[in-house]
Amino acid sequence: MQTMVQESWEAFVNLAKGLGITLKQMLVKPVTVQYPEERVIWPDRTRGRLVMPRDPQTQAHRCTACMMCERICPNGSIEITTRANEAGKRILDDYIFHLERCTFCGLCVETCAFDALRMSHAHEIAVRDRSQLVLHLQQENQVFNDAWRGGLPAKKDS
Amino acid sequence: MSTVSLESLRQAFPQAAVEEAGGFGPAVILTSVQELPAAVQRLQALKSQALDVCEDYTALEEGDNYILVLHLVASADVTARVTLKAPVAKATAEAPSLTPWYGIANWYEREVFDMYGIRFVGHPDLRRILLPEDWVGHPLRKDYSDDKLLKRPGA
Amino acid sequence: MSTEISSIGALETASMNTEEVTLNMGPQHPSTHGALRLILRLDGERVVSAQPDFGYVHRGMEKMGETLTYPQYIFLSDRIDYLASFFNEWGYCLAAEKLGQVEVPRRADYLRVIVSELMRVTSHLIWLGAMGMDLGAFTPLTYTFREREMVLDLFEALCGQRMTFNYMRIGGVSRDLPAGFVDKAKAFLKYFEKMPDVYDALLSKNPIFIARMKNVGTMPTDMARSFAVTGPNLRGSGTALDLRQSEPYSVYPDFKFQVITRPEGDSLARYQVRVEEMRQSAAIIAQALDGIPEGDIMSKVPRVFKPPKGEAYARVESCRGIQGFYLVSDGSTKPTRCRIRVPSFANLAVMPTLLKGVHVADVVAIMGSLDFIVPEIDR
Amino acid sequence: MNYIFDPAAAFAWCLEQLRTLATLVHLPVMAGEWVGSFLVMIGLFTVCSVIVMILVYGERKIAAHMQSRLGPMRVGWHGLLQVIADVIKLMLKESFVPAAADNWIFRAAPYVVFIPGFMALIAIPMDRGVIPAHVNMGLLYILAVGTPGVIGILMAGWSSGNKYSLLGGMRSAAQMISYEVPLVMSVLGVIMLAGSLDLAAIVEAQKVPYIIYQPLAFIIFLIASVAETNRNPFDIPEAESELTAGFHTEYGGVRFAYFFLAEYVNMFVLSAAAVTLFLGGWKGPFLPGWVWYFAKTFGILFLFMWFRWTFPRLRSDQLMDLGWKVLTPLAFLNLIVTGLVLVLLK
Repeated sequence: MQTMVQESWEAFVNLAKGLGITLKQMLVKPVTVQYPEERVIWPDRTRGRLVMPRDPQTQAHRCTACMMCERICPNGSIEITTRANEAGKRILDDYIFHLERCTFCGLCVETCAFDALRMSHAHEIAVRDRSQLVLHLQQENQVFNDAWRGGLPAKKDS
Repeated sequence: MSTVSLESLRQAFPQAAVEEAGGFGPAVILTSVQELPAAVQRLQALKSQALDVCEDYTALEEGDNYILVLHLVASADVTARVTLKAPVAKATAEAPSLTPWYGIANWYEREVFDMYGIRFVGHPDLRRILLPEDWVGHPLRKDYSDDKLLKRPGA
Repeated sequence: MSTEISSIGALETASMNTEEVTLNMGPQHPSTHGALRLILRLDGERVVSAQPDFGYVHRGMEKMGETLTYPQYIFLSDRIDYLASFFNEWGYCLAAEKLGQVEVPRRADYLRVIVSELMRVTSHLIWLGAMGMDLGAFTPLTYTFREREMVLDLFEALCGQRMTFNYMRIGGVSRDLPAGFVDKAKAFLKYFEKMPDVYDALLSKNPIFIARMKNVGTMPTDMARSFAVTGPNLRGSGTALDLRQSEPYSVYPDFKFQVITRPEGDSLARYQVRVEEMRQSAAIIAQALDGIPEGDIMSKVPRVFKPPKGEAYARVESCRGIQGFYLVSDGSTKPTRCRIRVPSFANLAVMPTLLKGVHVADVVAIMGSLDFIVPEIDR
Repeated sequence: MNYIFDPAAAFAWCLEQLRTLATLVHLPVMAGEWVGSFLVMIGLFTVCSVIVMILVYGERKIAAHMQSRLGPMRVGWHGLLQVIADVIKLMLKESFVPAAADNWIFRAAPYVVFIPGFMALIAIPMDRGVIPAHVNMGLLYILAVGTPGVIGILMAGWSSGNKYSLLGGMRSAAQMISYEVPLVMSVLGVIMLAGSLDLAAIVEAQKVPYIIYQPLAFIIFLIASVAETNRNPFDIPEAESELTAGFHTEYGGVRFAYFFLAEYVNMFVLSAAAVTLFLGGWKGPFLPGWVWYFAKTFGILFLFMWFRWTFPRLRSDQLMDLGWKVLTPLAFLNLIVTGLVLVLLK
């Protein structure tokens, strides 16, 4: 009888403790971030969509069409076509990036020996049509700078 | 550290090839598929280190054979481990079921059947487990082909 | 229900026409945690037999392992068990390193331990919240997710992603710690220290919760062994099998921690093991953060990784049990066989046995306490 | 005249105006009364809907803040219009009947669940003299009228043609029948103290709130009413994680809205009953009676919500155990002690 009363009392106390926690939580500011208006700051290394950064002055990209990224990509989301330039050297013709197949693993950036690729912070990349997901990176002539969606993360460790 | 010694295994399996292995346990026991249940029985009877846990049961393909690969562990002594291998001829693709010895063998054998098409004789409920019932073929066989599935885009 | 009532029921069923009902639980059901289908035969509220049906998320991971090169597969291994990505990566890398006899620098090993233990904490947090939700307590879920987000922030700062990290490499890790990581991680640990008390008050000590979990789904040790159950489920049945201690891989011998076991084997025991394990993991992380050695994070690995002919089976203690990778190499850049031994497969295999004769309401309690991830089972 | 402090007078005045209006348009005086009753009903339904809207919004906000979330924030200031948006959405939705359903029972069930709750509401005094319908056996009336709701749930569970619904309906029936007993038993002590079944008289009889004399009965009443309204920790009939949504799995649109309405109206009725029986009804210093009445009722409703967002759910057999093996004997004990004390004091 005594243990029963004691157990019931303990159960009651523990129930009350749980109630106390939820009540206390009501007085604390919620952690919700109201997304489109409020935004979190992405860390430097956040991997968003692939971009080919260009030199702000010369507008030149650094891709030499060595095909390493195409070879390492596990999903085949990179397709590179090449042509010979006037000097007969192989240069980049078209850098086709299939965003719909990309898993943002970042192997292409890691394997690039010429620092020609970066994963930007761009994450709002929904489009209305699948064909818009096939991108030609060498044709994008925006100069990526810090003003553009949180800037371009450094490749090497900060 | 007390693992199953090679000598004791060689004594227990006079006919089977017992080789030292760097991989999983101290030894790989190669036995014929007919003797598989007997081998398992003997391994389970090893004193104090009865290998009674079937940690993994799978198969692989090598030449004309599928090889059943069992990774066995002793429940009393986790360092006691053995890899058990038994080749199954591709032509017959039949093996005795180990369901009486290991509870988990039921599902593992279903998986091997699903992926390699090896039929386990004596299995109570040999159905596909991961793939749909009406799937054609056994995908982990090297000669399995399904253009739609295996073509890597861009590659 | 009491015995008197059920005996009256038995009397009446003699004259009444009763039948068993087949209840199809899933593949879309709130508490099957993914696309798992349970075919339940019910006698009233009692389960007569349960037959899991899965494979809805089968992606052919083992087949893909044969078509991807060793470094390429790591990103995919993240997706085997998406709540324990680091363990999958680690297991795969360990197996590949064994094949190619690659040494891992100590610093890289420390980083691996830190992220993996953090991963264990997040995985257990999700499980804890989901467990509460299965039993009708929705609030703990939001709390545990709040804490998990903090860890994911750490992961994102480290490797740029929140769930599919692609962080480890054969022979090390891809990125060194970012500035401020250690402090942030320590701040999290400090914050996390008092959280288990909150969960205790909401769940562990709540009499309703205890009533729902105690003596439900009791799994004796020999049953667990027969089904090759590993991880917290096995430790809840009284067996102290934890690869981190019984055969330490990587740098685990450096750390002091306890292997938590409970002898009862019921859902409550499995629950308690996991809650305690979170504390132990926090202890390991704290030790590792203090002891990170200087040095490289990658050893010299050829750009084209071609291990010699042979095979390797490597296992890690993931949050759900023993995660094993069995790789067979023929000397080329791709393995000829990539077998993934997933803990959830075995943990689910025991379920039909556990579910015999329990209440429908207990099905979710048992399922929750076994903590399986369906995509991991399906691979 | 201060109608805020004396809504009874306001009520009487309105009725008087209606009578006058009736005579003006050469109708019998009784017609005024009929129109009056009709208007009272419409008014009560409106009050009912408004209360439910407040409750739904309140519950969502309370739940959210207990869970470190914000809850509805988009529609209107801090999501105030969210409920209205939801109601419009529910009304515009197609309300279909599943092919396997028992058509007419399926259609009728939501109303069978809702009407008893609504009917019980009319007998509860909101202020001195403000009772939509003064029934002199009011307590008996609300207990009796509140019960048939379970039939509706059973109908919904049966007719949906869904096994989850059926399980939910069966559980619900078992649960509600079991918890009627302690509920009624706990009220008996109050009746003995007040010596009346008239709710207004019970309130008037409370010099101090009866919770002081009958704390055990109050707790039993509270627990039983949580169970009666099928709310967590006793929400096994609609247990989301096992039975998806129990008896209203197959419902959508307006019919679902009625289930929703019924749940909250029932909650309100039982809270109002608890306030009337144990907390002194409309009585309270300074403020007008109806303010006290609503304040106390919403206080109890907050308790309901607080429980729901804190506790896990019991299993059906444990629920039965609690009802029959704990609450019912305790209620009997309370009854005996109350009786003995009353006899001894006499």
